[in-house]
Amino acid sequence: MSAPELAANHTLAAADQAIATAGQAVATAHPGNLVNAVAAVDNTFLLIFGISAALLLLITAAMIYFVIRYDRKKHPVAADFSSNLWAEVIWIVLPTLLVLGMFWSGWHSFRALRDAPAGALPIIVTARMWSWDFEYPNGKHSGTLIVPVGKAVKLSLTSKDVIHGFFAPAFRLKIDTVPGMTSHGWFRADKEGEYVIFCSVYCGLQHARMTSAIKAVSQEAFERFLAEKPAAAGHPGKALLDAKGCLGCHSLDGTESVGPTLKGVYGSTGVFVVPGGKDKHEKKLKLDEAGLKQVIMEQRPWRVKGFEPIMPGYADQMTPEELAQIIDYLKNGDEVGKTAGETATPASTATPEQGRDLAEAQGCLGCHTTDGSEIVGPSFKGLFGKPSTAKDKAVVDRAFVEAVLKDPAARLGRPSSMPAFPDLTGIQRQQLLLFLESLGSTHGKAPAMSHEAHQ
Amino acid sequence: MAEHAAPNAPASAHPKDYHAAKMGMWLFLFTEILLFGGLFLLYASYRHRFPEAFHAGGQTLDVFLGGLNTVVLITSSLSVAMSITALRRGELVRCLWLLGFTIACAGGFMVNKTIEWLAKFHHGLIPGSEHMLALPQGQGVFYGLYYAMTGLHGVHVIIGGSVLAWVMLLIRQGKVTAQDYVVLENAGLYWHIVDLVWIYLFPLFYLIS
Amino acid sequence: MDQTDHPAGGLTSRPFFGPQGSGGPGDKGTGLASWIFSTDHKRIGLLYLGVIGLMFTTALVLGLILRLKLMTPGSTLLTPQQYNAMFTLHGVIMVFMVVIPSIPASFGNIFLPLHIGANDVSFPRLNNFSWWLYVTGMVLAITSIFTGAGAPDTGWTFYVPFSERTTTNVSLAVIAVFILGFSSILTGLNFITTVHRLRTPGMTWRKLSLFVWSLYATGWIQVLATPILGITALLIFAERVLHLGLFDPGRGGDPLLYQHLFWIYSHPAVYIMILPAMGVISEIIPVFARKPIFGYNMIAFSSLAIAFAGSLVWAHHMFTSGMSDTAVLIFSFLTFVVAIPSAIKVFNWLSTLYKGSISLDPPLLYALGFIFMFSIGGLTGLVLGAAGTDIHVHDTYFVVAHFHYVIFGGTGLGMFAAMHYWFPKVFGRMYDHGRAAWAFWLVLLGMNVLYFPMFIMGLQGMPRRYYDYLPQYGSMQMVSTWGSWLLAVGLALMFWNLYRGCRYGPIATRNPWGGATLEWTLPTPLPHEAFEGDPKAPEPYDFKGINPDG
Amino acid sequence: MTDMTDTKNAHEAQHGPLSYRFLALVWAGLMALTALTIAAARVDLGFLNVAAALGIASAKASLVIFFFMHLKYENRLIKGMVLTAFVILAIAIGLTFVDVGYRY
Ligand code: HEA
Ligand code: HEA
Ligand code: HEC
Ligand code: CUA
Ligand SMILES: [Cu+2]
Repeated sequence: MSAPELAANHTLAAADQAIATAGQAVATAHPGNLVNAVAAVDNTFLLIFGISAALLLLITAAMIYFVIRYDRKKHPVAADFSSNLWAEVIWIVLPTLLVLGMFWSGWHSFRALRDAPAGALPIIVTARMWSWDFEYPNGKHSGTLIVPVGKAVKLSLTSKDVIHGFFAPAFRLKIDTVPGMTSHGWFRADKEGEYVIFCSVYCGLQHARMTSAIKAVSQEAFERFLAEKPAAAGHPGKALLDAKGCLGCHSLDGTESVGPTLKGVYGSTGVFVVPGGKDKHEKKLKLDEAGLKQVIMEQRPWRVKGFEPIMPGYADQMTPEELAQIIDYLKNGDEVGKTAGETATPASTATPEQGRDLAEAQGCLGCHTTDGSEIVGPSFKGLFGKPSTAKDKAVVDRAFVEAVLKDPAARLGRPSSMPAFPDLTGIQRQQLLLFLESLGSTHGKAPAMSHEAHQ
Repeated sequence: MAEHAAPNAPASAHPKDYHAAKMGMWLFLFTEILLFGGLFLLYASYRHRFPEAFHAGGQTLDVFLGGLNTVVLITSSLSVAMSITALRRGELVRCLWLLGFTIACAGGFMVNKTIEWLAKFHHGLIPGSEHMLALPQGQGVFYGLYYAMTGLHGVHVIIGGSVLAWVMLLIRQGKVTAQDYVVLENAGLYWHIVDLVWIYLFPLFYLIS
Repeated sequence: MDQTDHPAGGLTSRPFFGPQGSGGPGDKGTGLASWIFSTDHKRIGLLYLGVIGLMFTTALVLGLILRLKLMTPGSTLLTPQQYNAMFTLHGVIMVFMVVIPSIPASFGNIFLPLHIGANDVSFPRLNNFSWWLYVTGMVLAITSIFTGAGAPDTGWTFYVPFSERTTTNVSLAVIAVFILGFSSILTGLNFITTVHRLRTPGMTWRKLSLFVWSLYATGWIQVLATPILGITALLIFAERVLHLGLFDPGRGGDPLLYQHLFWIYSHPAVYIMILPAMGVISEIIPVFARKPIFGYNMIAFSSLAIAFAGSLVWAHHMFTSGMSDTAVLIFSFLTFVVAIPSAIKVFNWLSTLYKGSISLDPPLLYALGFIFMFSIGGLTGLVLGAAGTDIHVHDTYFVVAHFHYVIFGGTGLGMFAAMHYWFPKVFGRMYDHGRAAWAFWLVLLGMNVLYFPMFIMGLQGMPRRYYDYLPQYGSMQMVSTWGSWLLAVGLALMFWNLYRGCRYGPIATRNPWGGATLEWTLPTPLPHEAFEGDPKAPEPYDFKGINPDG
Repeated sequence: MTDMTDTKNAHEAQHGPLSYRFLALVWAGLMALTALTIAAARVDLGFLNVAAALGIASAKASLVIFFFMHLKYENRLIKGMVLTAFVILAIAIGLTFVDVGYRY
């Protein structure tokens, strides 16, 4: 966003606050803005649900009672009255008072969700089909939102293409990301842990898969994370493909999804369609350095044959260095990795710490915890040695994990919401396994029942 | 609310109920007003957002052509109104002439409009074109609205003209007469709405800048 | 059919679905043409009932398939694209082709003129034309599934910029929506004029049945709000085809303005859906309690109040959209204001039951089901109207649950209630009461098992329009799917029972329920020309001296 | 409300056709207002320019509605309906500005 735009936004936000005096009053009633937005929202829920339940009970009970009590057989002649001033006044006034209370409570909690405390950590959120990008004050980017625990975080959200919605249920926070506009929201994670992020606004094919996680970590861990150079593991170009959202549409394993696969794309010849009514024709382009640069960076009207024109131009979001790294990756692949899987890589080159970062970057920790608690999948803690949730109840070992990573549904013998990670390099798999092993192993304990529950 | 009741139409046929026909037409006109209303809503919002761009855009429109079209439409409104008087007085020939004149005005309006649009196209202001894309923020929206609103209005001019032509035919066939003129009246109402919309479009696009 | 061979006896004229003339030259017979070009409001009502029923069944099956897919997480049964297209079609068909026309176009067409003592609507030919528009829109919408680059996949809300970008056949679908809107406008226009012009002498405004009042209020929403839908649909079309760029953020366009336009129509539209159903309930309850409706004035007035205030709350669908906080304040407040007239109606219905003489026949069962389901749906609407809580549950299954409760539990049950109430008058036969009650309980149970878990999932954060979900929602999704099967059984039983009744049921009498409105003074089934001369305006809720036949 | 004045007297006794002369006068008024609005646009009145243009347009619209469209001679019911339609449109635009006006 340009500077003047930013300034305009600020003045408007200020004007808005001034106008919404009602809300201001509430906010100032809590000096230092220690409002706990989640609690405020939950209180409103309780209030409305409480009143509603009482009313529903009353209405239903009355209905049933009347039908039984005044059954035609017992009560052949109906009373003859058709109005009663007092009764009618009561059920105009009473609901009015009730709804006004609900309105006020709702507005109060809304303000709590809106008014970010001063000094909140600013983070820029960019949504795009179908992944999230989080930018920290020092310019670092990531695909999961890492925040320090106990500190308020202020989000400025926008979108590259269509409208998406940033939804973090744990914080009762939901705000649409609209292209060409910046919206705002804030939250504070009071406990360390992982919290899911959904995309709430329908945005096309992979809307349901546009999930990520908020990870609340200690202040120190957060600073360490900020200081870290990106892509500690693997080829930097590959990390970039993830960070820039390419992998939201392109695979690396030869399968076609929204866009063509990037496997072997370097050096191939792309067939493109140049639109333009009657002048529509095809053109071929060799996808070498120059070709790829054009295809990736330009907002081009000509499109790969057979695909939809949805790929954005990246000129304004990618530096030449980043592009060079991506092209290098597409050209050479992860040489180390390619061989590593088969010929035993010296385990010494992989460390559990790297594995942890990887698990985070790949989103594993969005579904699996390290503390024994369960969010989506079984916890990683003490995973090794446990009977698995697979159909055959195999005990978790290295081979099992590798198989699951390759194709969860196949190995588990049932549909799974876990995505496959077929393109992890050998060294990355080593790192992950080391990390998992570092979390200890369980022997002979009861199997985790989570998945059976809803089979 | 009225405490006395509606006169009921005789049960058998469906006799013409003058008031019902009129009321129905007015209700229909409301829908036209609100159809354009949606665009006026957009206009107001965008104008509020991009005052400069709307200013700049407005200056590229030709007040003379717009003004001319205003005169044409107002005059055609007059001739329709007169044609009703003529019909009710039984002056059939005059009525037909007046209607013919109105339709000619509709044609003139469209010719004028076409000239204006073609000139815009000539300047590269074609919806969806590179040139439009390159315009400063807000101006693209201005021209988008210009095309949408004058375009929709143009469609209404064509419909209105056709309806009047059809009514002329009915008058010739004696199906619309000095006693039974509600069809002409309703067609006239429709034509006036077309004029009414233009009365607002003209200052909003050509004058306020 | 000769009048004498109808055993109901005492028939003075032929049933409207029989041949029209006397076999002479002007006889229109009973052929297809005599139906689809008919200007008889009763025939048009049945025509509507037919096509709406067809669309309803289609969309129900789509809903059933959605549930089947959602039974398990992961990409099963449907590809993501198929799922997206399917909920879009389910929504578009249900909203624009089923619930919006439902009661007004079918039973409204048949009984509004009769309730006011008229023999037809003001513009019978326009009435027939509006049916044709409906059919055109329907055909176009269905064509859009099979032509172009695939079925539309935008959701029934057609939000920009997605709807501008997607390559699926959205352009044709929005044109269909435009035409369907036109059809709805013409129905509303016709009803307003009819109520003003064709009331029988003595039929004052305060003697109008509440059904007529509700249709009158609905008519106004149809006339004043639907054009905005029209322009919205045209704009999407123009954006896609002509690239005007009115909503394109790249050129300064504002996608939120699209949402404003869309909801300026589509919120009032939910009252187009519910008001006629409320009218039906206001008819049924007094008849089966044999007691004058309680608070006539308040109910009639609250219909107008809902119609008016309902036009002022549209942006409560946009609390998270990024619109200004001031707008959130005002629209949240106004939303709560609209809840009050609905509350008034519910309490008045209850008071009508109080000290009545109640006979729990199928129509009343469905009506009470309506009150129960609508209360749940409406009360959860309050959760959505409160700004803070809406932020959490917006675009989650909570909303999906809310609107299925109000639409299906409300309008749907209202429609079923109307079907069971007027069935004998329209078809001249009676369905099996026991089976109707069984079907009712199955439907009620099915609906609740189907939709209640959605509230819980929504509170837990399950977003809507997801073809896949996290396993933690698995058990609720599973229960919900079971519910859909229960419901399917219930509905199938209900439809089958009505079908049986229509073919083989016992011949119905003139006034089987003891209703006091004018249609019950007419022969059963209804004759072509209802009234000879102007009937005397009755007191619609005065049951003295009126007893159920038999 | 007098929506139900008897059909007969409603449309017969109401009024005869408007005279050509009168219509021409209305037309002259419209032309004059058109000239006025063009002239007003040439002077820079700042914010008043918008107000003037819309004010004059509304005056013209009233002339068309009341005389050309005979609204003046319709019963109160129709007048009320027309008012309702315009009020609803005004409310829709006005309420949209609760958002638009405070957002940008
Ligand atoms: C028949 C259709 C219908 C009806 C009648 C209603 C009725 C109401 N609706 Fe609903 N609504 C929809 C159909 C309907 N809705 C649909 C389809 C959507 C989703 C659109 C989409 O996004 O796809 C939606 C979404 C929706 C939202 C947006 C949610 C979101 O996306 O975040 C909101 C927010 O305010 C809302 C509120 C309400 C309210 C307050 C009422 C009120 O009118 C309810 C009033 C009723 C009662 C209050 C209950 C009865 C009264 C009593 C039991 C007495 C006691 C009452 C009191 C004390 C108040 N609805
Ligand atoms: C009238 C309105 C209406 C009705 C009745 C229904 C009925 C149903 N709906 Fe519908 N639904 C909507 C309107 C409606 N829906 C709308 C507007 C949306 C939003 C779309 C969007 O997001 O854009 C939606 C979205 C929606 C979703 C959310 C999709 C998502 O967000 O991912 C789901 C998911 O479960 C769903 C399911 C169902 C089910 C299971 C039924 C069940 O009630 C259906 C049960 C099916 C049967 C019971 C079949 C019965 C069979 C027969 C009756 C055959 C017998 C016939 C004869 C003998 C003639 N609907
Ligand atoms: C929103 C989805 C999306 C994202 C995000 C995306 N792409 Fe694409 N990409 C596509 C689609 C669809 C195509 C095919 C149509 C086209 O040419 O635009 C494509 C085509 C390509 C091609 C041409 C492939 C060929 O076989 O000819 C390359 C190379 C490519 N993308 C690389 C990238 C890179 C690198 C990134 C990230 C920096 C990226 N894409 C991000 C959707 C996407
Ligand atoms: Cu992104 Cu839904
Ligand atoms: Cu709403």
